Amino acid sequence: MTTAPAGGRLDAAALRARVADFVAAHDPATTDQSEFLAARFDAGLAWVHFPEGAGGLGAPRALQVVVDKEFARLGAPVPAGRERLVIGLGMAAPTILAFGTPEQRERFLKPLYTGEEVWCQLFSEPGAGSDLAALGTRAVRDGDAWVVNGQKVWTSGAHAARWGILIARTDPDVPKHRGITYFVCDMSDPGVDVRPLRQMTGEAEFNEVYLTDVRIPDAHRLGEVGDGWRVAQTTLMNERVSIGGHAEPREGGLIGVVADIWRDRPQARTPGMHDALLRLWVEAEAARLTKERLRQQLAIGQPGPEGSAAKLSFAELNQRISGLELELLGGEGLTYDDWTFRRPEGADFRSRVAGFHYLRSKGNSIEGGTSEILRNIIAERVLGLPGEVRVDKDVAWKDLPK
Amino acid sequence: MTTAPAGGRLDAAALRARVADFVAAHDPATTDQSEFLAARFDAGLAWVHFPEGAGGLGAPRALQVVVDKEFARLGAPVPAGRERLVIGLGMAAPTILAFGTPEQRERFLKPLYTGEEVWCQLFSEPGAGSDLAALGTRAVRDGDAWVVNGQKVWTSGAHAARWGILIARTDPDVPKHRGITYFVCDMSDPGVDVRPLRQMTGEAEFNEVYLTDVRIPDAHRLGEVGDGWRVAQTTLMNERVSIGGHAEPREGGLIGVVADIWRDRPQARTPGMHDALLRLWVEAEAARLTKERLRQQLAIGQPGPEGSAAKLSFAELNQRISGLELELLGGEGLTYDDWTFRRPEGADFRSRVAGFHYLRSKGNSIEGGTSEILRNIIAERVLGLPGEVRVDKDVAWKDLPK
Amino acid sequence: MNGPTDGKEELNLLYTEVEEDLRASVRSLLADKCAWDAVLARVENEAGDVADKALWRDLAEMGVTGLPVPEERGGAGVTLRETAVVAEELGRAAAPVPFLGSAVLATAALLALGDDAEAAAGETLAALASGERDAALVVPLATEPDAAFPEAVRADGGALTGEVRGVVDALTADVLVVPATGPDGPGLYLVEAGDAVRTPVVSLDLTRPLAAVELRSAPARALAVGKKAETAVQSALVTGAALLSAEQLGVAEWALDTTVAYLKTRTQFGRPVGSFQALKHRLADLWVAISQARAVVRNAADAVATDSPEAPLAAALAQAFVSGVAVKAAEEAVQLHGGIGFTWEHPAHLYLKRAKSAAIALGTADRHRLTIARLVELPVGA
Amino acid sequence: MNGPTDGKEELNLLYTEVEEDLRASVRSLLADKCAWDAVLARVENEAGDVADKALWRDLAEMGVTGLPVPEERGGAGVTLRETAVVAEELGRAAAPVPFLGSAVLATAALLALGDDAEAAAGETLAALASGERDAALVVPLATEPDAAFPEAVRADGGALTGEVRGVVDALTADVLVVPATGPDGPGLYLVEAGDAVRTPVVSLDLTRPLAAVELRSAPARALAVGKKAETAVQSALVTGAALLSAEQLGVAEWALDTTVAYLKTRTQFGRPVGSFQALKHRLADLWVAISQARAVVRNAADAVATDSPEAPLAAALAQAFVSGVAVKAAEEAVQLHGGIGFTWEHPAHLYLKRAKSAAIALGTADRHRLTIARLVELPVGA
Repeated sequence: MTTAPAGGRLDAAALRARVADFVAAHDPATTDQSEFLAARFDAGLAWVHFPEGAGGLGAPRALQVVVDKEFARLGAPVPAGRERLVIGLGMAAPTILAFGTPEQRERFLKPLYTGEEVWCQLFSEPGAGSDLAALGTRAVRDGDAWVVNGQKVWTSGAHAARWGILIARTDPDVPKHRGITYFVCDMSDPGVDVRPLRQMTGEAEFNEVYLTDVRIPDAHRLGEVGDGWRVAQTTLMNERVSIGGHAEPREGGLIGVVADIWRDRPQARTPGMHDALLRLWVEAEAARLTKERLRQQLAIGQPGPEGSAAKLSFAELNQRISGLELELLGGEGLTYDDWTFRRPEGADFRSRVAGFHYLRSKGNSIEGGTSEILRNIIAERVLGLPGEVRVDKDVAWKDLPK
Repeated sequence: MTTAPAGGRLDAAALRARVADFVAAHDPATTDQSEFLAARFDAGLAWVHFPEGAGGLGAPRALQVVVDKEFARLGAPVPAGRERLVIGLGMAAPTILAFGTPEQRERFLKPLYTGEEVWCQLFSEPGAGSDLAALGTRAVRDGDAWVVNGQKVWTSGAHAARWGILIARTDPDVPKHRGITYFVCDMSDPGVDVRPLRQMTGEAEFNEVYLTDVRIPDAHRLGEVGDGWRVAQTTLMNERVSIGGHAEPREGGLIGVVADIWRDRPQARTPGMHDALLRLWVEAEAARLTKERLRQQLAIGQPGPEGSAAKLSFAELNQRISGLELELLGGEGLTYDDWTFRRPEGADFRSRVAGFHYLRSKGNSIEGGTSEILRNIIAERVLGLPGEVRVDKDVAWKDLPK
Repeated sequence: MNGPTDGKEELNLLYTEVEEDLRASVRSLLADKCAWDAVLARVENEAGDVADKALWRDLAEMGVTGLPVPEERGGAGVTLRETAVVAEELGRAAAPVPFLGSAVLATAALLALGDDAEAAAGETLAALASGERDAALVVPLATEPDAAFPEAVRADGGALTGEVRGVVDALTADVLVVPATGPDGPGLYLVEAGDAVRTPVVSLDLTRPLAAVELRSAPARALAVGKKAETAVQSALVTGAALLSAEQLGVAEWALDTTVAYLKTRTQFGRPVGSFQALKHRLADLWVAISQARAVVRNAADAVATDSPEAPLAAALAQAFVSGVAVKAAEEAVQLHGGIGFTWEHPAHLYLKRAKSAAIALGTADRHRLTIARLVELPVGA
Repeated sequence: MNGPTDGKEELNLLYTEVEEDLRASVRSLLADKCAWDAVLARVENEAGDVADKALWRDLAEMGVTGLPVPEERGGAGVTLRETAVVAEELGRAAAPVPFLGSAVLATAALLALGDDAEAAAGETLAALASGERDAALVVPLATEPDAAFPEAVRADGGALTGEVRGVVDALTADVLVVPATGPDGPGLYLVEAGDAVRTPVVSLDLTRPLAAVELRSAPARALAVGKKAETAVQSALVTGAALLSAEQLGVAEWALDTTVAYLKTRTQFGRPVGSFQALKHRLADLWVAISQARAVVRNAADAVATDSPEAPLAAALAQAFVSGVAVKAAEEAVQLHGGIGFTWEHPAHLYLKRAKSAAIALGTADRHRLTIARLVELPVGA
């Protein structure tokens, strides 16, 4: 049995030893999964870069991938079904870590990590769109609580969520970025009404969430009153850097589906389709290598702005590849599998038809930051080009055109 | 012999009769060309929509094409070499007609039409670019004349021109659009220094024109002092609607050159090149039909905004077609015919190599209004989308950032 | 013909006054009877009863079913140019009516048989022209004009057997025009719809119902055999390609107009979204492409209307060019509407689905480019 | 290898510290000795003496000619990864030096012959590595790696006869590496440059001189025959394709950087031109493409450096992707500089010409896509 060095520098070797010790003490084959995860949290092996007591060990962020790989090697890979936790793990947790009180960390992080409590994100509004800071959901102070009214949209998982990270306007008399406050919203509050939002695919992956006199205790505020925009930046930054720890295989994405159609159906081939397919194959492979290069940069702690670029090209590629897929299928591309209004379970695109790929991919350039906003970000933050002439910076929110 | 109806309605038949009478009286086979054109001007058959005495008959503009066709049918087609008159005929003449005094019409229009006097355009400046109204060439009143100093650029034909249409700043203390005045500049003035401007093709089609204490009599001012921007709009509008009177044949442009290369060189063919060529063939044919449709609209007096669109797509198509041409030629595309610094005579693209087509076409999206400006025009004037936030409308020219 | 000419007949790429009047009537009817929320409600109905028969009757009463049919054969004796204008308007409304299958494809196949065709052809044509009956041409909707004569259905004596998937407007047809191959080679046949088994297919384009048509020794009347049958089918597909491009133009126009209107009112960052230059330039490019599509569509409509030898080229050009423009326009409409454009409750998806399906219907653009290559002698291989 | 790993060797797509140091040295030298106005003056000189031999000597002294050559064979014993970094910088400066012909193509051909090659190969390789001599690989620059073994030159006894057009860096070469076909099949030969007739060709890329090479019974030393000669030529072309993509990356980077810098200072309509959103979005897209090109180029450089079996795919991918990016970047640079970018006096055209020529050199993108199709089993025909 390996023995972890007591104290000392937390390098890759030390962490591997800790994982080995942990796995020895909690046999993944026989330990209940929630229990295993809870223990892993307590051992600081959830997020090694978080502080001790908050699921981590205060180690460098880059070492998390070492820990994950070691767990996988020792027979405790990431359990299935954690996609539903992506908002909690990827967005709520880092924000709670950065802005939460000790009580908030204590209350929220562990059940978030074990999957006992699912989180959702209550940011977008129909009236705000890309101009997120223009949001109109109001939170009014009432004693030691806040009363919230408004409407949120594009909330995935809201119907299954226990908590929601919420931004709301607490002061309409100051410019829009300055009058926002960040809360944790209890989704079981009777004032929370979650309604499915049907997409062009026929399904409802997302929800509209109507908030009517929802009471949020002030203790569930994250960060200062009026500082919600800054808090939300931490959330959003973490959304965009979510790149997996493992290299993606060649033809791993939608391009592989279309390449296989090409290989399987000689009768569908035309010279024009061939060149179109190859152009997309080249671009998909370039995007894959770019993502791999970004992963290598992140692993040595040099996150580049390529995260926005990766999302941008992923969306465009998916749209073009699925467009070609439909045309390659010809008559079959004129059909669809199922328009029934339902809530999807998983998100495995391979189980759906080309028409679904095509339609669903249209959302890729809208959700999580439109392609237009990402281009602005690249132009201004990466290339340093001057911003737009702004007419809304110094105007009180209530006086802006709606 | 046909006899033209004395007076009466100037319809197509009446004009054809006049042309027949004119040709009967001035045999194109034996009459000197300048003499023929001078007589045609005097007969009002130069531009039938101009007033009598100014080369026209006050007929509808749409009938000019009838006159031109009838002259051609009777053996007096448009003489060769009139390309060098394009600025005089297409831009100066309508402006002089719209804003000139009777004396100015009398002095300038006839030699302009006969080709005795060549014109050039002194609008663009290095410091202004697309923001033409920001021009800095100064004209200062001195008695009954103006003293002009500044630098113009992209002046085609300046070295051969007798006159230049010039816009200059006469009042720097008002916003930029309001302090401009329009002049006719005598290119033989000793203060006019014309220097060839070499392009990336190796040639110098254009010139830089340095103006040093050039004296322009006030009698050569077109329009009111300070009204030059409005006068210039007439000039520029006429630049963009220059569409020929005849339908263009299929494969008449650069696409025909590339299609012939394809037909002549089976060894150059790949499936990818084939599809690329066909895509461009389709787009070129669409552009040709669009231009033909525009020609038909103009013929019934409904000029559409498609003029800007035609220029935009012409530029982009030329660039893409010539790019393909080079790639299709492979090794031959790595070579060039001649880098010698010289002034081109004609503008026959068929006499030059693919590399020239490729390089020269880069100018198509810059000269005569950049593609970016044309897109702005379409978005704002055709689609009615709101203009940019303007920061330069109400600022005195002298206070603008340079 | 508009405008001054020197007497020579020229291709007219403009809309005539008659055409503009017809457009106004159709548009007004559709505004009244075919608003997008009604269309959406219709495609959602549980019975799967997508085609709007009442609207189709109204259109027939306006005469749109008989436009290209000569008066002596029971039609309005106008031309396919006018039919193309109707197609533009139906595209603009994403109207769920059996126009393409009945008034275009089946009608064109019957028309192509000529005046001296079997009596059954004439009777059916007159019934289609008057709107009394509807028909469908039994080929997969994805068939391109250059395709070989279909062999999925076998003719044996007076009966047809076979299955054809993806037939447009077959569900609402009273009669089926069926290409089939028999001992005498290619033939074109009429089958009463009730004698066929028609199974609805879940189609990507919600507003254009498709069906699988199964024939089991279905009694059939022969209309033509041999070359004449081949020509009729090809002519129908060429006409279909030309007219479909007009519909695609209507889809593109709806997408651009709706997006421009939305961006003028939608505010972000304190400004109308339509004032952001990147979007303005994209919309300008789209407008340019649509202007070009209009010329290409008019060219194709004129070519099929005059039965020009250039019709196959003009139709292939139209499909090769306009398919992409319509898809691009619909895709931009979704993207530039932002989140709302991705929802079921906004009409953008109806047009996106129609645009993308139309890009496959009657052959994808790459196949039309191959047709062009053949016609203008730009061979693919060495 | 950078960063934490779990021990398994992984493809490294980043730049190592050694590579960044090398880049800094080369960039500094080029900034000093190869400013664009000097390059422009050089290409204009009447003698047609384009190659900058002094600069090339300086680079050789820095060791760039010997990077991929093992120490025991007279080189620096680094790898083609480092050579690729040099290529990026030379592209960024549009440097007129015989890098591609001598340090890449000819060197790679000789290296591919292996340690047990003829002595003449070893001697020449050492001379190239030290910068003492320059060489050229006598094939048309447009040849793609998948091309059949060249047959333009015939070997007969110890003499070569034939003509090859468009040979890069032949004018400045001391020795020529010549693929030729003889009675024994394909072979690779060495010819002293003085024994060949070399005629300059007017090249589209002003900074990359080409020549026609004519051999009239020129005395030659055989280096390899048969499969080994074929492999050496193909290996040289694959290496060339990979390294050329690095140069193209440098061209693209120059174009983007220069354009962004210009648009920050150029004012129109009272605002910096770089604040107009349509231009910002185009530049953002270009930046994304260049980021991707960087990953693709690193992948190709790594593959040829490690002589990976994936090298032909990686090189074809690099040419198929990066050619277009470099051309697009140079074209955008011209367009977004406006009129000044179209003049001879602005360096943009030097890069445009280099980018477009590089897109043809060693095979156009469509040919590289066909190579990819072959390698990943996506066949073109039915």
